[in-house]
Amino acid sequence: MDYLIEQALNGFSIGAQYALLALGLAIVFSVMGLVNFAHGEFIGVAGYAMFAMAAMGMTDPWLLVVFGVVTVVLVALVLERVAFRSVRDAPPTTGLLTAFGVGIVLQNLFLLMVSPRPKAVPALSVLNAPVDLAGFTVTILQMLEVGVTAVAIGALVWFLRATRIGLAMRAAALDFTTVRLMGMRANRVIAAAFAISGLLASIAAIFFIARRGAIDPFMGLLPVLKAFVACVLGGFGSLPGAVVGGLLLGFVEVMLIVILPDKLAGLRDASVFLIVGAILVFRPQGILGRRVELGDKTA
Amino acid sequence: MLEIEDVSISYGPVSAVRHVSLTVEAGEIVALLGPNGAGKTSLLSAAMGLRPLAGGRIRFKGEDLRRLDTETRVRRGITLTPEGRRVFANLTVFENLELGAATRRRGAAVQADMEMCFTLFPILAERRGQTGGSLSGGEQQMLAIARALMSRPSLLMLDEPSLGLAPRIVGQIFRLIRDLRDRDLTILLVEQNAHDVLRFADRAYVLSTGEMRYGGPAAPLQNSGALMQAYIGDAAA
Amino acid sequence: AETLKIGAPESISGDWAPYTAAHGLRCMAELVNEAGEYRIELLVKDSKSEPQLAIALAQQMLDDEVIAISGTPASDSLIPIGQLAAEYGAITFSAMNTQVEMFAAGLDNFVTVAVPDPHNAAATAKVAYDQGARSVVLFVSDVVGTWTRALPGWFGEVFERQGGKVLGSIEYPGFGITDWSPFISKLKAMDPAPDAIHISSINPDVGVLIRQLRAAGMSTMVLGSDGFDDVTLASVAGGAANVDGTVFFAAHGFPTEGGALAAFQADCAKRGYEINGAFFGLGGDVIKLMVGAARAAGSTDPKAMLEAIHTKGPFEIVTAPSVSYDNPWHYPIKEVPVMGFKDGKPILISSTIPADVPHFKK
Amino acid sequence: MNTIVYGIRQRTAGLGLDERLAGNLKGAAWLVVIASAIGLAILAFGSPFIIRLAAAAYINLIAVVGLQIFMGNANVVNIGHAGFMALGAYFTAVFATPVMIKATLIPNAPFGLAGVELAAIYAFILSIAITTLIGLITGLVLVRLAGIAATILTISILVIVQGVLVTWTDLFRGAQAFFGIPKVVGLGGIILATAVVLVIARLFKGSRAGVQLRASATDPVAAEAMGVDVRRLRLVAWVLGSAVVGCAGALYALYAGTINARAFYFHTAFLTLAMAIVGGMRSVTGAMVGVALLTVLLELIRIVEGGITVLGIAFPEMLGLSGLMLGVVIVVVMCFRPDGFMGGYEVEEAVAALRARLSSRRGAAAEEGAR
Amino acid sequence: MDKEAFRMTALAADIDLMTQPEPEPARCLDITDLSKRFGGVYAVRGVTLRCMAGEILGLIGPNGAGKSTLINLITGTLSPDSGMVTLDGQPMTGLSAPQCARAGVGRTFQNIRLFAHLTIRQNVEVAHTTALRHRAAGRALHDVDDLLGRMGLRGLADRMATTLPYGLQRRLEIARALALAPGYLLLDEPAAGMNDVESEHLVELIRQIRNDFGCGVLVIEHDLRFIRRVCERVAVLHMGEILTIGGPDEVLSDPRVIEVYIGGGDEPAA
Ligand SMILES: Nc1ncnc2c1ncn2[C@@H]1O[C@H](COP(=O)(O)OP(=O)(O)OP(=O)(O)O)[C@@H](O)[C@H]1O
Ligand SMILES: Nc1ncnc2c1ncn2[C@@H]1O[C@H](COP(=O)(O)OP(=O)(O)OP(=O)(O)O)[C@@H](O)[C@H]1O
Ligand SMILES: [Mg+2]
Ligand SMILES: [Mg+2]
Repeated sequence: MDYLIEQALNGFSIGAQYALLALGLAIVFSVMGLVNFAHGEFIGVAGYAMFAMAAMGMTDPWLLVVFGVVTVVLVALVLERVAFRSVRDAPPTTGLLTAFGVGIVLQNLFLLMVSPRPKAVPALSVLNAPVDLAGFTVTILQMLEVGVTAVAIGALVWFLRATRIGLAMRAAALDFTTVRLMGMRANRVIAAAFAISGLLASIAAIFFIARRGAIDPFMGLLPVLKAFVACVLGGFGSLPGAVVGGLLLGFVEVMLIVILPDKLAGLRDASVFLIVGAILVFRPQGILGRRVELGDKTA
Repeated sequence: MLEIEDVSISYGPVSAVRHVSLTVEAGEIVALLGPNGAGKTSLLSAAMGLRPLAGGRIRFKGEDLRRLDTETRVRRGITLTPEGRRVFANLTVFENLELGAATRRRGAAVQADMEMCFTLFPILAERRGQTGGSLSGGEQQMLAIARALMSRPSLLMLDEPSLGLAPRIVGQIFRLIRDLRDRDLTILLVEQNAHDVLRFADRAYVLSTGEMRYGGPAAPLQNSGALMQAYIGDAAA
Repeated sequence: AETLKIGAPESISGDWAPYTAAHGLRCMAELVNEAGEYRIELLVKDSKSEPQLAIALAQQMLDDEVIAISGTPASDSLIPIGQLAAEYGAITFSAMNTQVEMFAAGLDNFVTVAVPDPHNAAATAKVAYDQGARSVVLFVSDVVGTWTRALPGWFGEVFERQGGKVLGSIEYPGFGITDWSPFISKLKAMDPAPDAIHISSINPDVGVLIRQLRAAGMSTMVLGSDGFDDVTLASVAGGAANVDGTVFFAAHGFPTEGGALAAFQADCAKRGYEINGAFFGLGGDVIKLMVGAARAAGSTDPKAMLEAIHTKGPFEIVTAPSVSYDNPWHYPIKEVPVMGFKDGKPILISSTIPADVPHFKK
Repeated sequence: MNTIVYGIRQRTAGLGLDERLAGNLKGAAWLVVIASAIGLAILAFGSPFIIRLAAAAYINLIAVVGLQIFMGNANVVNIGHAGFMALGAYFTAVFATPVMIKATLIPNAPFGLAGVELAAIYAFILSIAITTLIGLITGLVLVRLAGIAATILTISILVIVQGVLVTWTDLFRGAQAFFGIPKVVGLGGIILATAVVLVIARLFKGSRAGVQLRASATDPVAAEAMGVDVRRLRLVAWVLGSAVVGCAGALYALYAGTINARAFYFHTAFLTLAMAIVGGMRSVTGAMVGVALLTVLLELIRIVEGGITVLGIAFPEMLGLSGLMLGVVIVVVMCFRPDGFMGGYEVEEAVAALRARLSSRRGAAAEEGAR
Repeated sequence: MDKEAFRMTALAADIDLMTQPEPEPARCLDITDLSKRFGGVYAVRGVTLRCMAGEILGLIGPNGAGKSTLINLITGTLSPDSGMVTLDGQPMTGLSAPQCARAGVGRTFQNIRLFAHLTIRQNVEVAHTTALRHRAAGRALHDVDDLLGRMGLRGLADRMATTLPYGLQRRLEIARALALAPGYLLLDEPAAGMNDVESEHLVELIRQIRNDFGCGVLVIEHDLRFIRRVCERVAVLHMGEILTIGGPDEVLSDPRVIEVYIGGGDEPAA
C-alpha cells in the first residue's frame, strides 16, 4: 500500500512537470496557433544559463533560479521576435516546422558553445532533501512541484479571464487582425504569451534540473513531446485541459511501470501512446474539451 | 479630420485602388459607395494600416498616419468595423465588448457604454454569456458595431454595417448612425444600400474599379440616376 | 616511410558523439608521423552517427584507396561498412564497438580494440564480489540490444559463479530517463534489499540514477559498464559522497600515473586535443595497432596486415600493456581496468585479463 | 429537347474527365522526367560515393512523396511515416534474408519465419502488402480524428512501432542491427520505383478524389455539404501513403542490407517532414524540391564543416555547425516562403505561371518599344 | 410568367418526372415538426414547412430566428432534436451531411465557405464529383463549364477561388451547390453584399436555374425587394417558430411581420 502511494506521488510530481510545460505550449498555441516544438529547449536554456553562472562562481541556489527564469523569459521573447513573428499568419505546418528549426538551432548552440556531453548542475540538489509528511517521506521538491504548479495555474486562469491582455490573447487565437483593430498592441500580446510560456517552462525546468542534476543538449525533445501529448489529451488549447492531461500522463507512465510485467516493460512508451490513442479515439476533443455542435458556425 | 490623398493600393501585381482622394470633415457622415470589387474595403483597410499603400498619403487630424501601426491609429481615435463582422468567436459577447474598450481605462464610463450597447441591441444582452461564434449572422453584426462603439472613437468607419441584418435592425442602425453624428462622432460608411444611406449622409463618394467617380454632397447624387445606375447599381434611381 | 592510408567516418556529432575516437586517431597519427617509421594518411569525416551517411563516407574513402576504415560504434553502420570494405580487401576497425553481434556477423576483416561485453561484465563481477556485494538486482532494457540487456545478464552469471546472488531484474524503457523515482520505489519495495544494482547505460542517465538513489536515502552499490566512463559521471551523480566506494565499472583504459595512456593523453592535451576519457585512447590504439601490424607483416598490404593481427601478437597499444587476437573469434584479449571513485576522482581498482568469461556463442 | 441537351453535356463531361487525366499525366511526366534525368545522370557519371548519396536521397524522396500523399492532401501533420518505413524495411528483412543467416539472427522467430526465405521481389511485394494492411487498420482509427489529435495519433503509431520492433527481439532482433538482407537493389531500381511513386502521387492529387480531399482539408463543413465523404478519402490517402512509405523502407533494406530500428525514429521522421514542408507539402513537386534542397544543402554544409581533411585541422569548434545551419535554413525558408518553396504549385503550373509573366513582361516591353 | 408555366418548364427539364404520371404524390421537401435546442435556447421549435419541387420559397425572419439553423438541420450539418425531414417522400432524418448532399440537397453558406487553395473550377468539381458518383438514376448531371458560364465565372475558371470579389464568391457558392444537381437548393443570404443591380441579376439567375433545372429553391434573405421579386411564397420564422406563410405581398404587409421583422417608420422597407 505504502508502495502504491509512493508511486502515486511519483506520478503526481512527474505529471506536475508535464502540466507546467503543457500549459506553456497551450498558451502559445491558443494565441497564435503555433505548436512550439522548441518549447522543450527552454529547459536547456534554463539549465545552461544556470550552468554558466555556476561556472562563474555563483553558488546561491535562489540567485541561480532567478537567473535561470529571467534568461528563459528573455530568450522566449527574443525567439518570438526573430523567428516566430514572421510566420504569424502562415499555415500551422509552417509554424510547426519553424519551431523545429528553432529547436535544432538551440540544441546545436548548446552543443557548439558548451559540449555534446552532459554537464552537472548540482546547485539545486538541496531541493531533494526528504521531509516527513503525515508519515510519508516526500522531498521538498515534490511538495514544491505540486504547490507551485497549482499556484501557477490559478494565476494563469485569473490572468486570462480578468485582464484585457489575457482576453486579447484568447481572442488573438482566431483573429489577430481584429485584435489589432481593437487597439491592442499585437506585438505586446504575443510577446506576453511567449513570456508566460517561457516563465512556465522555466519553472518546469527548475524542477527538472533539480531532480536530474545534469543538462545535455538534447534534453528538451522528450519532455516537449510529452507536454504536447498532455495538451491534446486534455483538449488542445484548453488550459485546464493541459493540466489534467499532464497529470494524467504522469500517472499513466508511473502506473505502467508498476503494473507492466517485466517482459513488456520495454513497451512502456508504446503503451502510454496506445492509451493516449485510445482516449483520443473515444474523445477526439480531449478529456476536458467539449464537443460542440457548430453547424455552419465557427468557434 | 481624415484626409486621403492620391492613394493607390495593390495586391501583388493587381492594382485595386488608383490615385484616390477623399476627405472626411469632423462631424459629418460620409458615404463611400460603389459596386463589388470597387476597392472600398481596401481603402478602409489602408486607412487602418492593414494594407500598405502603393502610393499617396493618409492624414488624420493633420497627422500623417503612414508611420503609425494599426493599434496606434485606433488609439488616435479611428475605429473600423471590418467587413464580414469578425467577432471573436471564442469569446463571449460580454468579453467581445470588453475588448472593444481595450484602449480605455476600465471604469464607470465603460460600464455605462456597455449598458448603452445592451439597450441598443437587447438581443445581445440576452446572449451576453454566449460565445461570439455561435451567434446568428445578424447578431454578430450587431456585436461588431457595438464593439466598435465601445472604444469611443472620434472617427468610426463602418464596412457594410447592414449586411445580413433584418430590415428592422437596419433601420435602427441607420438611426443610430445619425444619433452618433449628433453626438459629435464622425462617420465614414461603406454601404451597398446606397439608396437609404444617401438620405442621411452629408457627403458621398463613388468608387468604381479602383477609381473615384464622384465626390461631393449626397443629395445631387441621389437624384443623378445615371451615376447611380452606372456605378452604384441602384436600380430604383 | 611507407604510407598507411586510413579512412575514418566518425560519429563526431549525433547520438554517439560522446564516444568518438576521432581525436585519438588524429593525435596518434600525428605522433607516428613525427616518429617517421610510417606515414599515416588519415581521412576523418563526420558521419553524424547516421548509418547511411557513414556507409557513403566509407564508400568514398574506399574509392580513395584507403587500406582500412575505422568506423562508428554502432553495428548498423559497422556491418555494412565491413561488407563493403571486404569487397575492396580493406580492414574494418572499430575503436569502441563492444557488441558480440559483430563477431556473429561473419565479417573476417573486422578488428576492434575494445573488449567485447562479456569481458567487461566478467571484470566488473569479480570486483563487485571483492568489494563485498553479495546480492544484486539487474537493470535491463532493450534499447541498445545486447549492451543493455545481455551485458547485465553476463555480469549476473559470473557474479553467481563467484558466490553472489541475482535477486531479480528491473526493466527500464530506454535512454533519456530524468526521473528514476518509480524504479527506485520498486527497488525500495524489494525484500530482501539488494546490496548492489548493475546497469549498462549511458551518462547522464546513470549519473542521474545514482543521484536519485542517494537522494532517496539508498547507499546501494552501483555497478556498470563502459558507458559509465565519462568524466562528468561523478559530478552528475552528485559529487564524491555519492560515488566514493559505491560505484564500480569496467572501462577500456585507465590513465595510471606513468602508464602509456596517461602519457599519450598528456602529450595530446599539450597538442591541443580534447580528451574524452578512454575512448580517446582507443583511437590511439587503432593507429598503433595498424603500425604494429604493418611492422609484423613487413608489408602495408591490408591482407597481410590482417593476417598478422590475427596470428602474430601481442601488439603494443596505449589503453593496456598489450592486445592479442590469436583466438578463434579474433576478439581482443587485453587487460580490463575496473574503476571506482575516491574523493570523487576515478581510481583504478583492478586491471586484469578476465579469466571467467561467459561465452557468447551457443 | 432538354434531354438532348443533357446528353451532349454528359458527353462533354466525359471528355472533361479525359482532359483531367491528360493534364495529370502531363504533370506526372514532368516529374518523372526531371527525377529520372537527374538520377540517371548521377548513375552514369557519379562516383560510387555520389551514387550512394543519391540512392539515400531517392529513398528519402519516396518516403516524402508517401508523406505528401496523405499530409499534403488531407492537411494533417504526419509524424508516423517513419514507422511505416520501418515496417516495410523489417518485413522485407524477415522475408528476404537467407535462412542460413536467420538461423543466427532470429532462430526463435515466431510463425516459423526463421525457415522462410522468399526471393527479394516477393519479399518486397509482400512487405508492402503487409505494411499497407497495417496502414488500413491504423487508418480506420486515424480517420476518426482531425487536426492535432490526428497528429498525436501518428506520433503514437511511430512510438508503438518502435516499441514493438525493439522489444520483439525474437522476430526483429530488437535494437540490434538486422543484417544479411540480400542487397539486390541499386540506384537504378530506386529511380524506377521513384518514378512509379511520383506518378501515383501526382495522379492521386489531381484525381477527383484528390480534389475532394483537398477541398475537405480547407473546409470540412463545406466539403461535407458537397457530399464529400471526408473519412473515406482520408483513409484512401492514408493507406496509399503508407504503401508508398513502406516501399521506401523495403527499398532501403534491399539496398543497404543492414537495418536498425533506430534509423526509423524521430530523426528520420523530422528530417523527411522538414523536406516535405520546406518544399511545399501541397504539391508533389514540392516533395521533390524539398528533398533536393535539403539533401544538397546538408551535403554542402558538411563539406564546409570539415570536408577538407588535413591533418590537425581543429574539428571540435565546428561541432554542431551543420545542425545549426539546418535549423537556420528551415527557419529562414519558412520566414520567406511560409507555404514552402513551391507554395503548392506543381512544376507545370509554375512553368506556366512563369511563362505568362514573361510573356506579359515581353508584351509590355514591346508596347514600350512601339511607343 | 405565371406559376403554372414555369412549373411546366420545370417538369420538362426533369426526365424522371416526365416518365412519371402526374397524380403521383407531389415532389417536395417536407419538414415536419423540426426542433433544435442550443443549451437553453430553442433555435428551431416545431417547424413544419414544405418546399415544392420547382418552387422558390422565401424564408425571412429576424436575426437569430433560426433560419440558418433550419438549413443546417435539413442538410445534415446539424442533427435535429426531434422532427423529421423527407425528400420526395424519402425520409432524410439521421442522414449525415454528405448523404444529404448525395440525396440531392445543395446549399450555400451565410458566411462564405469556399475551398481556398482550389481553383474556381475545382471548387465546382468537388460537388460535381459527388453528383457523378452518387446520382440517383434519372437525375440530371450538369456540366461544369455550363454552370460556370451561367454564373459569369467561365473566364476565371483557373483562378484561385478566394481571390474573387465578394459578389462573385457568392455566385461561385451557388454554382458549386448546383453542381450537385440538387433537387432542392437552399440559399442562405445569397444577395448579401450585392447592390441592387447585382441582386437583380441574381433574381434572374435563380429563376433561370429553377426553370432550367426544375429544382425547388429555399432562399433566406433580408433584402425584401429581392424576396418580393424572386419568391412565390414566403415563410416567416420568428424565435424558432413559423409565424406565417403566404404570398410575398400578403406576408410582407402582415402587421405581425412588420412588427418583429420589418419595422415601421422611415425604415428602408424597399
Ligand atoms: N486578398 C486579395 N488578393 C487579391 N486581390 C484582392 C484581395 N482582396 C481584394 N482584392 C481585389 O481588390 C479589388 C478591390 O477589392 P475590395 O474588397 O476592396 O472591394 P470592395 O469595394 O470592398 O468590394 P465589395 O463590395 O465586394 O466588398 C477587387 O478586384 C478584389 O478582387
Ligand atoms: N452552434 C450553435 N451553438 C449555440 N447557439 C447557436 C448555434 N447556432 C445558432 N445558435 C443560436 O441559435 C439562434 C438561431 O441562429 P441562426 O443562425 O439559425 O439565426 P438566423 O435566423 O440564421 O439569423 P441571421 O439572419 O442573423 O443569420 C441564434 O440565437 C444563435 O445564437
Ligand atoms: Mg468590401
Ligand atoms: Mg443566418
